Amino acid sequence: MSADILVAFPSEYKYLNLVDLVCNEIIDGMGFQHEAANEIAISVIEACTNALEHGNKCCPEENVHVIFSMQPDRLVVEIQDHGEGFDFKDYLKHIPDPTNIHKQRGRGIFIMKRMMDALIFEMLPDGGMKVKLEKMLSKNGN
Amino acid sequence: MSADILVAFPSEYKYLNLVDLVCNEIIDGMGFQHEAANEIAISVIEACTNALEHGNKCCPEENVHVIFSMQPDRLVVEIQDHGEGFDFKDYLKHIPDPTNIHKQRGRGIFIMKRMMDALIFEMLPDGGMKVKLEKMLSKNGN
Amino acid sequence: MILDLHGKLMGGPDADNIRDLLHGIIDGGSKKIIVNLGGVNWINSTGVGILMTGYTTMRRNGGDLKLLNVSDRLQSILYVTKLNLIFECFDDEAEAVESFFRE
Amino acid sequence: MILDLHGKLMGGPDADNIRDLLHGIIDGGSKKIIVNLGGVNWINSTGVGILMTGYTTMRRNGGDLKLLNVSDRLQSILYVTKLNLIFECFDDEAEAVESFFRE
Ligand SMILES: Nc1ncnc2c1ncn2[C@@H]1O[C@H](COP(=O)(O)OP(=O)(O)O)[C@@H](O)[C@H]1O
Ligand SMILES: Nc1ncnc2c1ncn2[C@@H]1O[C@H](COP(=O)(O)OP(=O)(O)O)[C@@H](O)[C@H]1O
Repeated sequence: MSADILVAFPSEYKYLNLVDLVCNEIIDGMGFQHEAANEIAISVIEACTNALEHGNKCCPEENVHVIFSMQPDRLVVEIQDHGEGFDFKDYLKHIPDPTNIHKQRGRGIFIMKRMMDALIFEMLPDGGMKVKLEKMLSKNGN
Repeated sequence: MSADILVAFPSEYKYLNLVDLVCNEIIDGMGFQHEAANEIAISVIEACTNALEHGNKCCPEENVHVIFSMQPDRLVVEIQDHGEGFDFKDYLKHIPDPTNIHKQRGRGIFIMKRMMDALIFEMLPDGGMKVKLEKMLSKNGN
Repeated sequence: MILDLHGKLMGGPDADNIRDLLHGIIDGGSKKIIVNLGGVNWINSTGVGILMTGYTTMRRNGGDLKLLNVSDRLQSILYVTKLNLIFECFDDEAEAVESFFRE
Repeated sequence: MILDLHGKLMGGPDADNIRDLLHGIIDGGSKKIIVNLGGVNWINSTGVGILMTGYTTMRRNGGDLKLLNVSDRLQSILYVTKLNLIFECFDDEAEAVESFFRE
């Protein structure tokens, strides 16, 4: 059994705050510990930033959909945009080194991959892209 | 032009907190002043409580949908449930006196009506009920 | 007798818990009760209804119920429902206690 | 030179503002800069990238950039991206200032 919470918001940076609030409330309610909680919140925001920037091209008429699925042993978060996606299979094989000090961008996917237990990209049949993030609740509540 | 934020949550009291958080963030962002902000937050929670209790009968498989529509001159909030509704036309004609000290319940609709600029009930064509709340942004930001 | 409430006050199981608490207090012989809402971070009209029922219960048993540390939001609800005319509210515990002795 | 940042640090217009600020500081002759993040309540990887670009800009101009009051969340991002090996971080302003003189 899972309980789902859905949040949809226009593709503008200023609403990321709101997603962060909701995310933190859900994480707290599920009993994730401080470090795991931080990792989830950071990753959800990275995925939402990508969805609104790269997916929806910051077009405020396009929404980003976030579904938080609270399962007994884990939190699954799905972030959907209406964009054309990208060649994620290839990208995931050659994630750039985030320590490269000359680059301002390109650390988001690396961070999600390191911080979450699962990171899955998917093209949606009706168009748009979905990023799925999973984090397990460890038995001691972490 | 309006920007819409959607939140959907299972029909359990514990999620009202989350709606309250989102609502307050939106109200703040729009620049409502303290008293108006309080009145909106109280009314949205009353409507959500009714939707989950009376509409969805606290069934956690049924979601409550809340749409915050941020318009230049006002905030419109629509709260939808999957229930059978009630005879609101008749009810609105004879709203009970909330000072009646023997009653534990029955103050929600009275409160919304007093606190908001508009309160509209509607049956949805696909089943379920919608409550629409409106609050104007006054020119001095109240 | 001061009753410190914490968390949410919004119907569902809360209503029953508080009814039980109040009946426990009455059975214990206390008649004058101050409900300290300082720890209540969340209230709706059903929560107000619970307080109202508590008030009625106390009055019926020859007692009284007053409120301490009423939040802004509760204040708005009380005002609009005119229940501010029924509940005595205090911001200061000593004053609330004293008010019972002055009567 | 201490640069106090406030609010959000997350790309979009923020990136340009901070680039301009840093160039202003360099043009003004300062080479040693401490970025105080105590007022930043919100950061993501793009915000970190902005700091990184700032760091590179300062180094290229013979200066340095250090961080003050790094939040837990930023700490996690720096750690995972190994940028903690690049940025010197301080919790105490006096210590941060002093570190420039010790070099
Ligand atoms: N939702 C998305 N839609 C389209 N492309 C994306 C999406 N998310 C990521 N990408 C692509 O993957 C690249 C790497 O993303 P990321 O690691 O988050 O770094 P950054 O966003 O800083 O470029 C992006 O530059 C973009 O080309
Ligand atoms: N979403 C809804 N679906 C069905 N009935 C409703 C709904 N909202 C309100 N009602 C009806 O209107 C009545 C009055 O509601 P309200 O004034 O909020 O008081 P209370 O919820 O405390 O009973 C409810 O008891 C219920 O019968």
